[in-house]
Amino acid sequence: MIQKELMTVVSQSEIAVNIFEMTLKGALARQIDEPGKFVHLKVGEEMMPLLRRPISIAKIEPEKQEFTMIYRAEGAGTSALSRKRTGDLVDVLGPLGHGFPVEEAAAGQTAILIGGGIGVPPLYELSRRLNEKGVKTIHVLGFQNKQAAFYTEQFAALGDTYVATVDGSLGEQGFVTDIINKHGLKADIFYSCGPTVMLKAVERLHAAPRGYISLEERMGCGIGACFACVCHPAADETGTAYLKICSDGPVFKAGEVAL
Amino acid sequence: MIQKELMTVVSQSEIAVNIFEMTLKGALARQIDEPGKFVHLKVGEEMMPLLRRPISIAKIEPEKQEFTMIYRAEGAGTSALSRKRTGDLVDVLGPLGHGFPVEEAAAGQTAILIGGGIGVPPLYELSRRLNEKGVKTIHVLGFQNKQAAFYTEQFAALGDTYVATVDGSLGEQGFVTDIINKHGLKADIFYSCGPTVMLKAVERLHAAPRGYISLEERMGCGIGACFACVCHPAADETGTAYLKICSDGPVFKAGEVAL
Amino acid sequence: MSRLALELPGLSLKNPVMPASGCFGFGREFSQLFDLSTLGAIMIKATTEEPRYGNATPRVAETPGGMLNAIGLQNPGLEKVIANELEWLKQFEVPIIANVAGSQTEDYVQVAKEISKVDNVHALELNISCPNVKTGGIAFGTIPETAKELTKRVKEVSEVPVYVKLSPNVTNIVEMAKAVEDGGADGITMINTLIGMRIDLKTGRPVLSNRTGGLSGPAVKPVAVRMVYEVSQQTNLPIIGMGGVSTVEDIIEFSLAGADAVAIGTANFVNPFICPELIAELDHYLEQHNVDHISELKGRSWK
Amino acid sequence: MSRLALELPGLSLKNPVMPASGCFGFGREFSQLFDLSTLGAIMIKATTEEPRYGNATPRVAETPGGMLNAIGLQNPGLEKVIANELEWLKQFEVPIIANVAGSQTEDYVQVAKEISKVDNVHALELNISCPNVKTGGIAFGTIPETAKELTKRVKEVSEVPVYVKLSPNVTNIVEMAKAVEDGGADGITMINTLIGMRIDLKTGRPVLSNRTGGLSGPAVKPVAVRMVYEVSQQTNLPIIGMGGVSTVEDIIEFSLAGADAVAIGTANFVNPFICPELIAELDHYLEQHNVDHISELKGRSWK
Ligand SMILES: Cc1cc2nc3c(=O)[nH]c(=O)nc-3n(C[C@H](O)[C@H](O)[C@H](O)COP(=O)(O)OP(=O)(O)OC[C@H]3O[C@@H](n4cnc5c(N)ncnc54)[C@H](O)[C@@H]3O)c2cc1C
Ligand SMILES: Cc1cc2nc3c(=O)[nH]c(=O)nc-3n(C[C@H](O)[C@H](O)[C@H](O)COP(=O)(O)OP(=O)(O)OC[C@H]3O[C@@H](n4cnc5c(N)ncnc54)[C@H](O)[C@@H]3O)c2cc1C
Ligand SMILES: Cc1cc2nc3c(=O)[nH]c(=O)nc-3n(C[C@H](O)[C@H](O)[C@H](O)COP(=O)(O)O)c2cc1C
Ligand SMILES: Cc1cc2nc3c(=O)[nH]c(=O)nc-3n(C[C@H](O)[C@H](O)[C@H](O)COP(=O)(O)O)c2cc1C
Ligand code: FES
Ligand code: FES
Repeated sequence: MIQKELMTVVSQSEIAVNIFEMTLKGALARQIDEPGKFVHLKVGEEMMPLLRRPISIAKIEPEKQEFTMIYRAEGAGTSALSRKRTGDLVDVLGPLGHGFPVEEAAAGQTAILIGGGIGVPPLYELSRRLNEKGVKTIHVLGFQNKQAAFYTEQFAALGDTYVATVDGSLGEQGFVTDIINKHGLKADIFYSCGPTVMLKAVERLHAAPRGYISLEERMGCGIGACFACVCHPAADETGTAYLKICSDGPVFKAGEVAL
Repeated sequence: MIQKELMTVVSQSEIAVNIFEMTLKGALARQIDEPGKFVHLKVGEEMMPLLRRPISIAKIEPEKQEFTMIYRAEGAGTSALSRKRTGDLVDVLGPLGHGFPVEEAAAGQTAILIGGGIGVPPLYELSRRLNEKGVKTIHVLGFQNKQAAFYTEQFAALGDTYVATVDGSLGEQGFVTDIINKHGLKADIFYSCGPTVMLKAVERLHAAPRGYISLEERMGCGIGACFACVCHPAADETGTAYLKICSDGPVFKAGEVAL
Repeated sequence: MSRLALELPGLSLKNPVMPASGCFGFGREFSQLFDLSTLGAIMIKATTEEPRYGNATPRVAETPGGMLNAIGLQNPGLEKVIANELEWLKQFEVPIIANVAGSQTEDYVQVAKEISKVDNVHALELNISCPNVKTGGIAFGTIPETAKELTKRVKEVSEVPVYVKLSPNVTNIVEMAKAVEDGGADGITMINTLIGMRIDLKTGRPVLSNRTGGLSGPAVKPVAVRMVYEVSQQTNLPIIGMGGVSTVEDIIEFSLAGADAVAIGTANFVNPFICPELIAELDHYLEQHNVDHISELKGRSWK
Repeated sequence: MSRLALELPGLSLKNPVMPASGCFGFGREFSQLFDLSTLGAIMIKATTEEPRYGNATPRVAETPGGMLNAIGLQNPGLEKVIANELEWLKQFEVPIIANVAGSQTEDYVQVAKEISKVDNVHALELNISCPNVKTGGIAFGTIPETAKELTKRVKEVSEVPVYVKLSPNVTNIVEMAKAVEDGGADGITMINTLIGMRIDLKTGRPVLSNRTGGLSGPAVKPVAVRMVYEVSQQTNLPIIGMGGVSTVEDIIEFSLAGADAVAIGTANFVNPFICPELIAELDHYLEQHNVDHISELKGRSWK
């Protein structure tokens, strides 16, 4: 059930340069049933910034009524969010969208999780769930550089973890796809989140016979009503078919969407 | 010298229903040389509220680099101001305008200070200055009711103090002018601040041969550049003469302005 | 007796609050959040004869106190809107105002004719003011004579009252209002969005792929209020006002300006529960202020 | 070489930042805060032939992300502006752009003729777009043919280049720009304020005594950027852009849209030190972004 709740900041810390980890508490956390879903945040009561900001859920702890997000402080909204302190309130709408289907990987199979930059966070809860189920996970995480990297140890605790940085300052130099090629990584299923160029390259790679990708787009409502966030399905004879990233996605089957 | 400074909230408390007393600290406080001047406050860094808010200075403590304001939390700006806590910063522009001339009252003379509602605050510093100088002060303070009244004891410590409330719940029932008439109060000079209807009545009263009044108007710049806050001088043959309340005032000689 | 219920041509409104077209889809998403029957009415997303994909993304951008959108009238087309969306909406006790769009007169006439036959469509809203489509659209909304002609043609075929939605991107809004009144309009809805733009400093290009977009939200409210104020004094048509409504005070302001009812657009994105919340608050506000009926406030600013 | 200095008709600007007319008086108040010679230019308050008191107060009201004003062209009249204000301004090394207003053509011509003779007046800004005066004013700014004629007449008598200030309250801003270009304008300044209104809920009446007022500030920036973007592509005139500028990013945005320089209005009220602050920041921004000269950015959004 989609809820709107003023949730309480339990903790907030800068875990990499301009990258923040924030944990929120409230009944809404119990509603999040799947990794890869997102919340839509109103930062501040003011009219500036006016619109909500979509942020993925990185970790869910329903028993504590908490969930954690990881985000980059960039523009007005995320910068304001980064100034929140423990005890402050945040207006949260969620959980929204369709997440990564854990049920598509069977116990004993191998899943490769490929994340780029600020696309890495939702893969963390996904990996936890897969491991819980007995799916072996391989993680390939790409960052700009060492300063922008985060959660590499947390992922390493869950499975083999490869890190790629554009400048080689952490892990191996190159893109996530370079790493996958170099090491010849293969799996039964892939899950990926990151910039569209990366997702495109990942789809072409065939590191697994099938997979799921999570997309981003500028949003209005976040619930499927305003048509701000549409994309074209790959198969569309008429040219008028569409998928809404906020409500049909943000996670789609690889190949389903024209990237 | 007009300055713009991020001043620190030293204290803030609700001293009557919706009436707040706030003390700010910073170098700017040293620049305030006269009671009756005001500051122009930007509440919050956001664009809402966009404009500054003019608030009078109620008490100056230059040696501590502090000054105090008393204001009513009404609309968006003053309500936001009332939510500030000790240690928070407030963007202050000031000191602005021309204040009450203390030099117009000589030691040994009697001054009557007549304030209405949220016009009372600037009279407090004025009274302190007059008393320092050896001027005897009589205070006539009008409020809506007991709940809205403030600073009556502080004034009483400086001189005879009469309180009028519209509903009679504190002091005597009636308007300030009723009190002055009833008690036949007389002085060498009067100083007044409050709603325009009150100032009009005060001017007609002749409780003193001469006096000064402080006016209010919606402001843009607060420094005399935008012509938002003009009023007509009493003597004006052409109809095009004007006075700016923010920079020529807010304090004018009684009779100078067409009320 | 209710303080909020009112009758407008074709519409028995439980209350004067309804979501604005394009900001509520066809109601499906919001139906998961609250009972749509609580709404005064629903203005559904613009419907065109053929399905439309609309513009490329990005389609929205944020601005100070407002937002820009360039959706481009995306919709599944007349046939599907009737078969799927309007049919589905029949489960709710709420009148539908169908927002009708097109590129040329014939398109409008065709959509109006068919959609006005549907049971729960109690009024049409002629969208002659969408700034985000290349052909037609806005032209209808900026030339009085053209707007009048179109209104006339649609009135000829419509089985329900016709409201015309005015564009604020004109020199003289009163002239436009009078033209559609002459054309036989039963009511006016106003305002649609102002044309605006934002440029991305990183790329140096417009943020929206359509380059320009429609500005909405609190930022435009003063323009909307002014236009309602002017038009309500110069025509006899009922007005559904909109543009930046996000609080109960905004509803009162539109009402004082001369609106009979209000529609809520952008605020649905900020708070998807805004419509039912404001309906409840409005009732409370009127009670507190001893107003027996919302219509008492209409046009008080100039009466 | 300076990244900021540029030449426009009549104007040698140290930098492309100047206070907008009506938001800086004649500079006296701001001269107590900073050295006026740091400014690119100063657009002084509108000057009319006779002294004008303007509208009754309240003259300003706040709106979401913006403000309304209805000053009504208050000024001490041509004679005093020349004798007192312009004379006083001569102590600063800064070109003055004189904002010229009137009710009929002859008024404009008379003011333009006299004020353009003053040494430090390097350009005129024809204010054909003030929404706050009953007679004339806005009409000149909304009818292309009228605007063109007025521009022509003023050009005949002016001893300095003439910039025409466009009103955003029109259906077609490009048509207006082209008309004044045809009339011989040397440049365009844009935008003046949008017409708006606020109603006081307590009294039920408009907040401004003039009822309507001009909307300015960040709220209108998307409209201003869009209009600069359109006009800069369709005319050859230099453009001084304005409307909501309050950060260095806003200056870049106007520049990318097609403005040569920018003027700052409302932001002076929020922060009276904004002009010198933005000039310093702009220099820094261009350096950081390896831009050799601000003019490189002009119109990049459409080039
Ligand atoms: C489904 C989804 C999940 C996301 N998850 C995360 C996450 O876990 N961590 C994280 O750091 N970021 C995430 N993002 C991106 C994040 O939403 C943007 O970085 C953020 O909205 C930027 O806001 P701002 O105030 O910093 O920037 P501003 O530039 O002030 O934003 C202005 C407007 O543009 C929109 N916008 C700007 N950039 C983006 C973007 N990349 N995607 C969508 N809208 C954008 C904003 O929402 C806002 O409406 C996600 C985006 C989507 C769509
Ligand atoms: C010289 C001067 C001194 C003042 N001193 C005090 C004081 O010491 N204590 C105090 O409580 N109040 C004082 N006021 C009044 C105070 O400025 C207003 O109450 C305040 O601006 C209202 O802001 P708001 O955000 O609460 O209301 P809003 O309604 O949100 O204000 C909207 C706009 O209207 C303006 N406005 C609204 N009411 C007034 C008003 N009465 N006068 C001027 N502008 C107004 C605001 O400044 C703002 O621009 C003074 C006003 C002036 C001109
Ligand atoms: C995302 C979005 C889509 C819109 N789509 C339509 C539409 O299809 N038809 C229409 O007439 N108006 C459309 N509008 C305009 C709104 O109905 C409304 O007139 C406008 O947004 C002003 O109201 P607001 O400030 O409350 O949003 C749209 C507005 C937005 C923000
Ligand atoms: C208080 C005020 C007074 C103004 N007076 C004038 C004027 O006399 N002449 C003029 O051409 N424009 C005048 N303007 C318009 C501004 O010059 C400017 O075009 C407009 O405010 C948009 O810029 P901004 O958003 O930066 O304020 C005035 C604006 C304000 C806010
Ligand atoms: S953001 Fe509104 S439909 Fe996706
Ligand atoms: S507020 Fe600008 S002149 Fe007084």
